[in-house]
Amino acid sequence: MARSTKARGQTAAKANQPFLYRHYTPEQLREALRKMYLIRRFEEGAEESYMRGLIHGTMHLSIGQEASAVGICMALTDEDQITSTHRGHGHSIAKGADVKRMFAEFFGKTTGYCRGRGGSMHIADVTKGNLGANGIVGGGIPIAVGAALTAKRLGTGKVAVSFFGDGANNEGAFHEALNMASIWKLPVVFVCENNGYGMSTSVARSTAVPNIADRAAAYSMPGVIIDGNILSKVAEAANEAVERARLGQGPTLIECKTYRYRGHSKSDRNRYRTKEEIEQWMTQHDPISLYEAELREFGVIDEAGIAAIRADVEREIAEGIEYAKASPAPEIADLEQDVYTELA
Amino acid sequence: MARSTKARGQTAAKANQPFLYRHYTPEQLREALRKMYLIRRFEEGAEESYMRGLIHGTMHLSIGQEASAVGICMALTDEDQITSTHRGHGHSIAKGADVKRMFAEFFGKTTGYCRGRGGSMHIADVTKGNLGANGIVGGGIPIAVGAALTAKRLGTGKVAVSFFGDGANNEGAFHEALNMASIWKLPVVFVCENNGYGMSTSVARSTAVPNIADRAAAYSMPGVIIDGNILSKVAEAANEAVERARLGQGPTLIECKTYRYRGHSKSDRNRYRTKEEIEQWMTQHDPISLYEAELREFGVIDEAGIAAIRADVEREIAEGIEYAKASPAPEIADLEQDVYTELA
Amino acid sequence: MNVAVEVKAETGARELTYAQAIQEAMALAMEADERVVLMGEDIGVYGGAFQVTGNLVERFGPERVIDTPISELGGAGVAVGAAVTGLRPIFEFQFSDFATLAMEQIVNQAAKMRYMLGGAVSVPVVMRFPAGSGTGAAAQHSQSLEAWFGHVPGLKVVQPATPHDAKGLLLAAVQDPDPVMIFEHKLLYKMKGEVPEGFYTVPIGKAAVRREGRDVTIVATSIMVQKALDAAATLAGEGIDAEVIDLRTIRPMDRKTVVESVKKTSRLLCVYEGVKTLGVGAEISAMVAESEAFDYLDAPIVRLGGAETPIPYNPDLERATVPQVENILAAARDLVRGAR
Amino acid sequence: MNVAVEVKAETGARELTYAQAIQEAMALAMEADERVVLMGEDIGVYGGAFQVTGNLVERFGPERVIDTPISELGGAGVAVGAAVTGLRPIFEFQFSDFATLAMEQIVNQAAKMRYMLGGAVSVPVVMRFPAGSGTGAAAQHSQSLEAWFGHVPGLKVVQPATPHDAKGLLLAAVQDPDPVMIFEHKLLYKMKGEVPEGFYTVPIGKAAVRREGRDVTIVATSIMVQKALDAAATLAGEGIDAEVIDLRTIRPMDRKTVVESVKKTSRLLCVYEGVKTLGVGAEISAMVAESEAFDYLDAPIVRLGGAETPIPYNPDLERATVPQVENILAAARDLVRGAR
Ligand SMILES: Cc1ncc(C[n+]2csc(CCOP(=O)(O)OP(=O)(O)O)c2C)c(N)n1
Ligand SMILES: Cc1ncc(C[n+]2csc(CCOP(=O)(O)OP(=O)(O)O)c2C)c(N)n1
Ligand SMILES: [Mg+2]
Ligand SMILES: [Mg+2]
Repeated sequence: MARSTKARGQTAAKANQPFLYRHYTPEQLREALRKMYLIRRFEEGAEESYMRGLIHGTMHLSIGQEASAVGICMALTDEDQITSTHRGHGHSIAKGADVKRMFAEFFGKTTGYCRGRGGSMHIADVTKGNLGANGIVGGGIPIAVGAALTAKRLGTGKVAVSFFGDGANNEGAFHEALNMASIWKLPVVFVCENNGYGMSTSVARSTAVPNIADRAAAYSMPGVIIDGNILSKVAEAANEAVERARLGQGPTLIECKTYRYRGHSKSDRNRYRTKEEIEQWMTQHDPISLYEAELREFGVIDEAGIAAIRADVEREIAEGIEYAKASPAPEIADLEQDVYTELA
Repeated sequence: MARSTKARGQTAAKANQPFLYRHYTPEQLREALRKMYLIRRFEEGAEESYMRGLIHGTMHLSIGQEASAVGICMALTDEDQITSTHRGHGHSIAKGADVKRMFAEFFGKTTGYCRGRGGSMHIADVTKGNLGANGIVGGGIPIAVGAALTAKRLGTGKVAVSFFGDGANNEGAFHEALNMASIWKLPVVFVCENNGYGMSTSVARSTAVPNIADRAAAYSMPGVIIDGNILSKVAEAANEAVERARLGQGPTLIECKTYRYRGHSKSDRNRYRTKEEIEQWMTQHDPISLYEAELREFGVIDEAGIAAIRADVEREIAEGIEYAKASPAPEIADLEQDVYTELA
Repeated sequence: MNVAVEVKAETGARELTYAQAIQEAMALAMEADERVVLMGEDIGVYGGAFQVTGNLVERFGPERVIDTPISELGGAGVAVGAAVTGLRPIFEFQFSDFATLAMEQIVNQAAKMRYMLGGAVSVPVVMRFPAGSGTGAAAQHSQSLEAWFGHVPGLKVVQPATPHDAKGLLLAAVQDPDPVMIFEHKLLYKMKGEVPEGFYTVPIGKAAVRREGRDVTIVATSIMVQKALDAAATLAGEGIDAEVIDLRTIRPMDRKTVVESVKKTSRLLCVYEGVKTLGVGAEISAMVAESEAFDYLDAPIVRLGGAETPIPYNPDLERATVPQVENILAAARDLVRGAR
Repeated sequence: MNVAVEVKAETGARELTYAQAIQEAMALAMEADERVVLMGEDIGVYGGAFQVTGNLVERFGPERVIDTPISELGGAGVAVGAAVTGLRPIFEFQFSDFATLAMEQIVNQAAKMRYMLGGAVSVPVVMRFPAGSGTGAAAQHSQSLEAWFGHVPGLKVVQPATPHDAKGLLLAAVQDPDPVMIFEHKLLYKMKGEVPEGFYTVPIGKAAVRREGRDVTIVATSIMVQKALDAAATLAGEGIDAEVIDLRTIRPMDRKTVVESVKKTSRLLCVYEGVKTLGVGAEISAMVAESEAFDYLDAPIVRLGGAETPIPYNPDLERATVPQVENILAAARDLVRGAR
């Protein structure tokens, strides 16, 4: 959702509020909550459909990480572009995708965003600037830099955002891409969603620095570490970095500290972390609960409002699943379609 | 050449001298000078042979960078291992290779270190711990980390050194290798020979930090920047890093600031730098002249000693070239030999 | 010790899965030789993405079962460097698709180092690649890229099709002084089969005739071997006697076994999962077409390979992308009955 | 605009080198479309390792002739991302060997993105690969890896053999909406030939019959085309009338032209520089062996490819590694005279 200019010239009282509440309208703030719910319920719905055999393959759920996806994308317009990861459902929804077409994709249907060719790991919505999830850890990072090169070269004013995990920061692609973005001062924001683990391997066991953002200095760009479960902090950091990018001042590396509740994928037995650790995050530091509490505190929403949003989201999810179920499967005859662009 | 323990308990007068002169015997110091000469004259000899059509292909000369090769290898034993680069003649000689067999290799003869299969870009002498030059920028960095893993795993006490250029620091392999070396605390020293350019591209245009060693922090290892044309500084930094590695304290990144006098390879037209810049380095900051002056100052050598070394080197080079010329060429029938190990 | 022949274990064979067989081979190799180490992503406490390393980290410790960061190029390079200097690493790629990140170290370094150095070193590294489609993981997690590696002198490339061979080829690979690439089909990991206890090797470079027959030679690789055998059983009921060869090694290819078979049957069908064009079947076909078996051929050489498309997500599309038993049946019938 | 036919320029043709022809094509493309940018290592003031970009940076500025750091994976990925979002990058690898560092972006991203996204994007990136041996640069700077790329659906792969085609295929590639890989042989850069002025394209996917003949079909690629023509001239004096086909495109391969030729000549010889096993010739052979031309074949299909070894440094060894005119002569004579 685009930055609201309206939201700027507000009453003096607002001046004491956190950035988020000064910068966005109440509608936008409520919409952010709705998106966080939508992501969570979408993933729960997908998980359930998977259990019931309606979805095959595997999937990587971002439940617990919703604030990062939504907070970052709040700073973006529909024209701005993102590259996402194997854990990309949240980014997709935050960037404006329709859950109907996402479910349809997961169900392998022609109405899906990828016409059933991509599935969860390649979910994309190019019309909303989502260039796609990626099955290759780190694969999307240079691609986002390429999008930023296009923006700079053609003067489109667009900003590119690359989401990636803590594990991805040890890939050569991370290093090469951040270096190029910096020397060419490209309008790109690197967002590391540090959920503590790359699959089973903790940051401490895989990464020679305590914080991923500590590596920003190696590329002469700002490195910002934030609590990725607090939407207002994410949105503030995102706005700053996006503005910097849009002004031609170059890239920023934002590290959102967060946590995934579910296993890495559908085949994870969680042997590398404790139940207590998971419980602790779920009960003490859930991004939706935290945001909801804040919204209540600042009087942006009340119980009824929350209930309405929840009901709305439930309906949207149910409709999405129905739509997916009812959609047609691809024709085998079309198997080789879209390998190449058909020439007129 | 191995560290001399004799050189330690010297007279008190020595205590005020720089590390090099405290740590090494006069013979060792003179041998270092001889090696620097040998490298330079070897490369001049190779260049001349190339011009005369005796050597084909291309070659990358390190003339002007001799202090870095020699200073680093002074801290190593014959058992310690190095990986080198396309610009690897100096490393090879510094690590103890015989110029006879190096010339023979360049001449494509069976008596060469690689039996005529490798040439300049793959010069190696495994018996002296040189695992080889490398045609792939950055290719040797992970290999050195692997050598260090072997050393640690088998408890051999060996240290591995990886030489690479400033250009190589933007390869993903650099990033991945340094990270692994650090998290596993491996006995490896990374030596960046920063000669200001990767082919035609200056560090400023290719690298987002002013010094390569600034990136050491991204791997939680010491980053040491030294004047790579001053042998005593190189040797001191090398000894410290090697000791650290041998004690199990992990890797170090040493950046030697230096300069190459010749073009990148035989096909360089030097359009990316000025004659003045080259002249300046050659006349004001030549590593051999600087070291020679130091040796004289500390009374380690006199004119006659220098002349004797020079004559000795001349003879060795001339003999090397003769040996190479007289050596037999490989048989075509042996073309596919050594692709695989022959099983007994 | 380099065992060139298939050693039959004294002890009787048990049923193991393909994954268990590989794990057993790794454990035996590690017990026998402390230079053997395992490297890869999440091969420690997680047990590997496909549970192939399982609980080996408990038995051998994290110093020998080494979880790497997500750094395929660097990790492969470390394995190469370790191999050259005295370890015997078995490096697991989490999916064979990620080999695309490490081709530099595999192809420019591991494969060529011995040659470039005139024989001064050997590179005894083993790399394991879980490969193939059928898991719904789509285009970037389902490729069969073994043909690339088969094109590279200096590498040896094997594709075990049974639990027995998975163990025996891995043990042969660990003993081999040169780099050996092992392509394991993900759908085979749960396949059960007889696996002798103890140490034995299956020779690299030798194909296996899985079924003798007179009418048509079917050369298959990896998971296609079982499909070919299933097809052959059906064909037998129709009076078509198919010989099924399990190629087992892609490089060096067992020319003799294939050529002799075609001289007998006069017909050749190549079945493989990789993309048809420039896939393994292209080499099998070309090898026969330039051999003395050419004069015995009674029909064109037919290849059944993967479709000319990335692997799609939708399961029906995915299935249609690679050869199935019905495709083998149809091709074999056409070949023998002369429809083409 | 997608020109499917070979447009003959009005203006007369001049002699240009292969490298000049490529440079002219890039200049034309950049003049015509400001979305076209060049990327690569040392392509700016240095003019490219082989002087192919020459002084283009002076004409078009460093914003459009972009020197990248030594970062092949990242650089290729930036080119892919730029292509998806609106630029038309022409990315130069300094040596094709370094593609080993970028296979991930080329194969997992560029080749598959359109498919994985169900047709929602195109990836109009062009990548140029100076390839081949003969320069004394040894094993890591001399490879011919085009077969790998030919195995990848989603890519188009061309190998121009003349200055004319180098220009025309590059212009076709820049206009193509899909990723096109161009393999340029380093020894061809100085080859001179007629090159029309102005804009024209050579269609991707069409082979060219360079010499008509009745006795044997020689399908050659890249630098082998001229060697095949030289051999054909000698063979003509011996009463052997060879047809020489320049394959030009590896993927999609021009099946029809090759098959028709073999139906006429009944003999096929494939000549290519890449390693013989699983090289381009394997596909040519297999394609013919499964085609209707099979029944016309009077002799085995012979492949002359690179030796099964890395490229050695010594020039005599290096020469012996790849097919030479004398090898083509010997093979063609044997084929036609029935020595085999
Ligand atoms: C190049 C590559 N290597 C390995 C994998 C397998 N893999 C998929 S996700 C993952 C962990 C990624 O960790 P992180 O980047 O922290 O993201 P997270 O899963 O925690 O969101 C791994 C190892 C892959 N998909 N791509
Ligand atoms: C992976 C790879 N990319 C590009 C090249 C071509 N190349 C050879 S040397 C070189 C410059 C290397 O610069 P640097 O690392 O600074 O070493 P220097 O030549 O200055 O010693 C380049 C681009 C290569 N050999 N390998
Ligand atoms: Mg993570
Ligand atoms: Mg340099």
